[in-house]
Amino acid sequence: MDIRVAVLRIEGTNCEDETVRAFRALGAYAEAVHLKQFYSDMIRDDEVRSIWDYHCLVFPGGFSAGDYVRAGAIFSARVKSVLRRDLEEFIKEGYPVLGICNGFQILVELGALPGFDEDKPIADEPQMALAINDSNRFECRPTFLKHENRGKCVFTRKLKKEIVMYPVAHAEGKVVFPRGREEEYLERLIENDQIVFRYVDPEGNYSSYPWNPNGSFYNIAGICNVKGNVFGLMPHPERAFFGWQVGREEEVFDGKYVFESVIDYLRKFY
Amino acid sequence: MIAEVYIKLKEGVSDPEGEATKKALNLLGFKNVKRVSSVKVFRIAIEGVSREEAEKEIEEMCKKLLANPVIHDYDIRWVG
Amino acid sequence: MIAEVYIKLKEGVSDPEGEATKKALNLLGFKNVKRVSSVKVFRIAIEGVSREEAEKEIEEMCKKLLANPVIHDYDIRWVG
Amino acid sequence: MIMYREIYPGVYEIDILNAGDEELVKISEEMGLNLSLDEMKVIKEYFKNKGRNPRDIELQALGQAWSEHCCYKSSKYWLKKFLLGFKTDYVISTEYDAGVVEFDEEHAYVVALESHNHPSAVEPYGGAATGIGGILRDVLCMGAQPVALVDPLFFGDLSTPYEKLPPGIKHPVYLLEGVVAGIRDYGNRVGIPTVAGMVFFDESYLTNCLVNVGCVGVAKKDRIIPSKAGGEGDIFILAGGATGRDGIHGVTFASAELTDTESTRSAVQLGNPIMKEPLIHACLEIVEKGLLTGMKDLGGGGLSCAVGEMALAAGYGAEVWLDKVHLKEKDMKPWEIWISESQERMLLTVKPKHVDEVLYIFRKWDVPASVIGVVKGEKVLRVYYKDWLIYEMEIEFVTKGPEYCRATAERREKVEVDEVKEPEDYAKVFLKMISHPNVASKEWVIRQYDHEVRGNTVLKPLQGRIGFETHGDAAVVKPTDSWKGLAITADVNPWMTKIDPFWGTASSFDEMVRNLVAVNSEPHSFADCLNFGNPEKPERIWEFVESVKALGWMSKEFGLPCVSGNVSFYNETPYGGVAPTPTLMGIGIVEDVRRAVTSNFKREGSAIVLVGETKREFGGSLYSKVTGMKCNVVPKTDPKLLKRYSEAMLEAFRKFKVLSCHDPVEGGVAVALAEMAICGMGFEVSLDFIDLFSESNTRWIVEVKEAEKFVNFFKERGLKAKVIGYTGGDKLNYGKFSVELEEVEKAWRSGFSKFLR
Ligand SMILES: Nc1ncnc2c1ncn2[C@@H]1O[C@H](COP(=O)(O)OP(=O)(O)O)[C@@H](O)[C@H]1O
Ligand SMILES: [Mg+2]
Repeated sequence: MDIRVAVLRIEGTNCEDETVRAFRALGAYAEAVHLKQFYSDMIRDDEVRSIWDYHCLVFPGGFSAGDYVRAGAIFSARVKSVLRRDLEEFIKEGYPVLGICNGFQILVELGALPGFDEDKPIADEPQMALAINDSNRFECRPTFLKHENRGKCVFTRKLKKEIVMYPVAHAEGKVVFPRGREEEYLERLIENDQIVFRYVDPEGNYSSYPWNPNGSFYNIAGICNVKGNVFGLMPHPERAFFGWQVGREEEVFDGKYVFESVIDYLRKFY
Repeated sequence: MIAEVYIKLKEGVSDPEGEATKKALNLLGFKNVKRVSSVKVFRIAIEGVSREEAEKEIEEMCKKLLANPVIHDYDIRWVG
Repeated sequence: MIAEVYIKLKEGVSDPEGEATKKALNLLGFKNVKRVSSVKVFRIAIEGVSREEAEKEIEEMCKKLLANPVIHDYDIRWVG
Repeated sequence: MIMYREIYPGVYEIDILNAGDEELVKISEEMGLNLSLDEMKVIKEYFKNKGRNPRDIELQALGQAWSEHCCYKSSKYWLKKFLLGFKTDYVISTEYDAGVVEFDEEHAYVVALESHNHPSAVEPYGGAATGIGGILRDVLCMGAQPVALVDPLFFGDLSTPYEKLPPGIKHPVYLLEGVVAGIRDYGNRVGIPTVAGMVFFDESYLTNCLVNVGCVGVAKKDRIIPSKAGGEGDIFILAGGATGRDGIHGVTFASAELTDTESTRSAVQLGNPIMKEPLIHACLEIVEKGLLTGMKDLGGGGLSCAVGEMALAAGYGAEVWLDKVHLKEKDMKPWEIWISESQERMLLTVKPKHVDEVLYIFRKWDVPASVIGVVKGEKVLRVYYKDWLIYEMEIEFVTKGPEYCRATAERREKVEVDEVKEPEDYAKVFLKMISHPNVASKEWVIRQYDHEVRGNTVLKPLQGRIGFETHGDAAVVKPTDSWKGLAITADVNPWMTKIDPFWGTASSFDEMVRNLVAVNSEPHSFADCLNFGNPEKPERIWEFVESVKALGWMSKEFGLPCVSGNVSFYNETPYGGVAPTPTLMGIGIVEDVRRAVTSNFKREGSAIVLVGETKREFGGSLYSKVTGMKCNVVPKTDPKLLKRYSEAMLEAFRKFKVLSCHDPVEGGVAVALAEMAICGMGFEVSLDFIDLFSESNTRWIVEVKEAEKFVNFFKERGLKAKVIGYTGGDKLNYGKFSVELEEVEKAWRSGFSKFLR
């Protein structure tokens, strides 16, 4: 069966090409789809799409709508207003949804992450925030991530390495939970096996800036929902997919596992 | 009608922008500056509804888009 | 003492943030929103000087760092 | 008395037929035309023959078209004489907004480099952002996908005390932070990686900062779009942002000395990356589907220049309906609409049958677009506003513009001065050099730019061990599916050009070539952005002419074509002019990106080889700068020899296992070695004073395994190379002195960033 992946975009989304490329390199059919293709009546028939045309949705990196107001806020509000029902259904049925960088911000603003409630995969309002980096600057730099998921996340099941290197490039990536409830959130995340990646230094120790590039709580770089099929992370696996992207001689590199895992998951179940 | 919507960080949420601005001001020689916090304001011109309804709509806008309740408080002031 | 410094774009200077926010609000169904402009506010706590001197210092801060008179208007309001 | 008579609402006729000299000058001033008396007289003569007076819109159009910025009136003569015209067989076109060069069978790459100096001096954030916006459009209008941005920047000293700032001048720290933020916020939002650049400090930039921006794009060869109208009957479509009062008189602003930085607002804009980003997608979709015949960006001079140039280039005329243009402000006068420089706009010519499809694509991307005119056979441009014909001039008269060969005056020092001697305390001087802001780590800037978006950046500006990176020489991007790559570098040495514009420019060219070769790429083409002072001053135009001469000479003798360029004059205030700054952007071809070479030392115990010859040349050097020892002996170079060395280096890369390579620039071999070591591997070398600090051209430092064979390889070709030492340890041991790696690293990492937030 052909695995079909939609990489969603609006104005300012700008990592769609390399994200599509990553899926295609592994034999899936992936295409960039403008949000309007899902709902707008000005779109011509041959370009109209439905979310049910796909097995996997990806919110890629970039600056959707300029990241004005807040990173990801406008894209997520637009998704919520036109696609909420479908998307909730999509997640409930177990189809995977991935958010990279700006995509993670969108999933958080959407209320799809941390996604504690399996029956209501999109909360009415955001449960966490990706706030401005402690450095108060946009930073583009390589980061080391420790993979801590015990098997729930469908996007990292094929990942056998303990530490991977994916670069980050963002100004708003600091994980913040509601004040005073951080420990409670953390416990739930750990218990539910929702923590996927944490920033570490080259030796694998949890460390502060620059190894934790934004000041994230508990060094969190990426989490999944309680079901394991919605995954968001600040670092960019699609920028570390091929060896040549990171100065390595190997043909492929750490980023590949994210895409491979989800394709494998889909092949098995659908 | 014009409303100003203030989006502030909640008490206790760190404010790197305010801190960086304070540091820069201190470096420029403004030693009396003890604290800076940054606030985002949207001036919204709204028409064709009563002020009451408008206020309700703006509340909605804050909830749907302008603020994230985990880190923000908001505040609406009518200026025209 | 606490001053709020309002930094707005001058009339006629384009405001991509305001425009993007308006577009998003309209798409979300808030059709009554006719215009949005973005304003930056810094709340500055300043100590050890008289209000008059403080006001002068803040003027200076605006000129040196916070605003650019070519595109911004600024406005100082004491709130505490 | 001058007569202004309203003939249609908002359209005035100006009585120049009865105007004397004084009044002509006054008209030019009152209307902000920035035209000289002689130019005004030519215009008067033209309208006399027509038997009528001009309208405001016509005079405004002439003011735009005849500005230095648009028609290169002071530079054209010299550029033609010395620089242009040399092409290699792989150059596809150089006549439009950006140069187009063959990349492989199927693809071409597109290059553009431009200045955005005056606007950035007045409003650094918006000025720099719109600079990025503009250069992207130059590349886009050729039908190319932008793949990389470059930003060479020049400021006054960061340590300048506030009291020393002339009135109205903004502090270099404020300017630098604003400019970097502007480039960051625009470049990152549109999703084009900023992969290279430079930041240079010199007191001459205190009152005139320079902001140059470059862009490289890639297009399918059979989809390259000319910046000209396709044919009679084609429809003009204006797409993108609405037209407003912003940017009016931008080009005339850029074509005069900057006198007052606060009252020139209309020339300054903020730009809107979130209009640009979908505009790029929409235009490229239209290009891919083959729906247009020509495309041009709206930059300086707005519609007036774009329509005129598109029509003239094709040998046609045009008719434009101004009231069809979508506006930001309702009450704009026709002439304002005509010359507004509002950002984010593109002009397309489209066959009538494709108009609907094109408009649909723009609508899909939420990009406003309107049909605003039609291409005509007769070489006349007519502009209508509602039903009134308000503009009618021969296109050639307007768009060609005047050309001057201005008087020059040499200012080169005739007597050689060389007071340079060995330092008393080597280590102390060396640490000063390594922490000088021109040399120190630019990480603060580089990391704020997304230099990896699009996922194709192979060699990044920071290289080596993660968390401890050093500077690279050129960035390498992989723009297509093949293994072929493009190396990109930006270079100029203003300290050298200041002393001797000829040899300084030649040295800058040499440095550009060295950087391309150092990463294992074959130098392929270059673009230039010539930033100079007021060309009406004989000494300034002399500097310009010397620089252009040197560029032309190096280009032809080396065999590297200049495919695109830009001239920015009037970088001058009453406090002085800028050091002559011919910024160069070099492009190299990397046969296989997996074989690109980085600059950091890789292995303990490898041999370090210095390729090339070091002479006593301290003019404009960092050593003479930090010690205050005078020297005006600027390094010389020989393009033929540079070519031989470059070819030998590239052959050596194929033959030998080269672990790392870097070229000595400011601070000579001493500083270059330190940069290679900074990721965490020291070395031991033995060098004399000249070898350490002189800045002679045509040299590289190479880390290799088979040192002897490598050195012999050069000797066999009559070229120089010698082993100067070995890698290893945690000291930088130069023989004459030795410093701890850690201390050097600290000095290098903080030398620049300590001034910034
Ligand atoms: N403004 C900038 N923007 C992006 N990259 C920059 C900037 N300034 C410097 N760099 C990068 O830092 C590195 C070192 O720059 P520089 O010291 O000028 O190199 P070189 O002297 O070898 O030409 C290069 O990779 C360059 O592209
Ligand atoms: Mg170099």
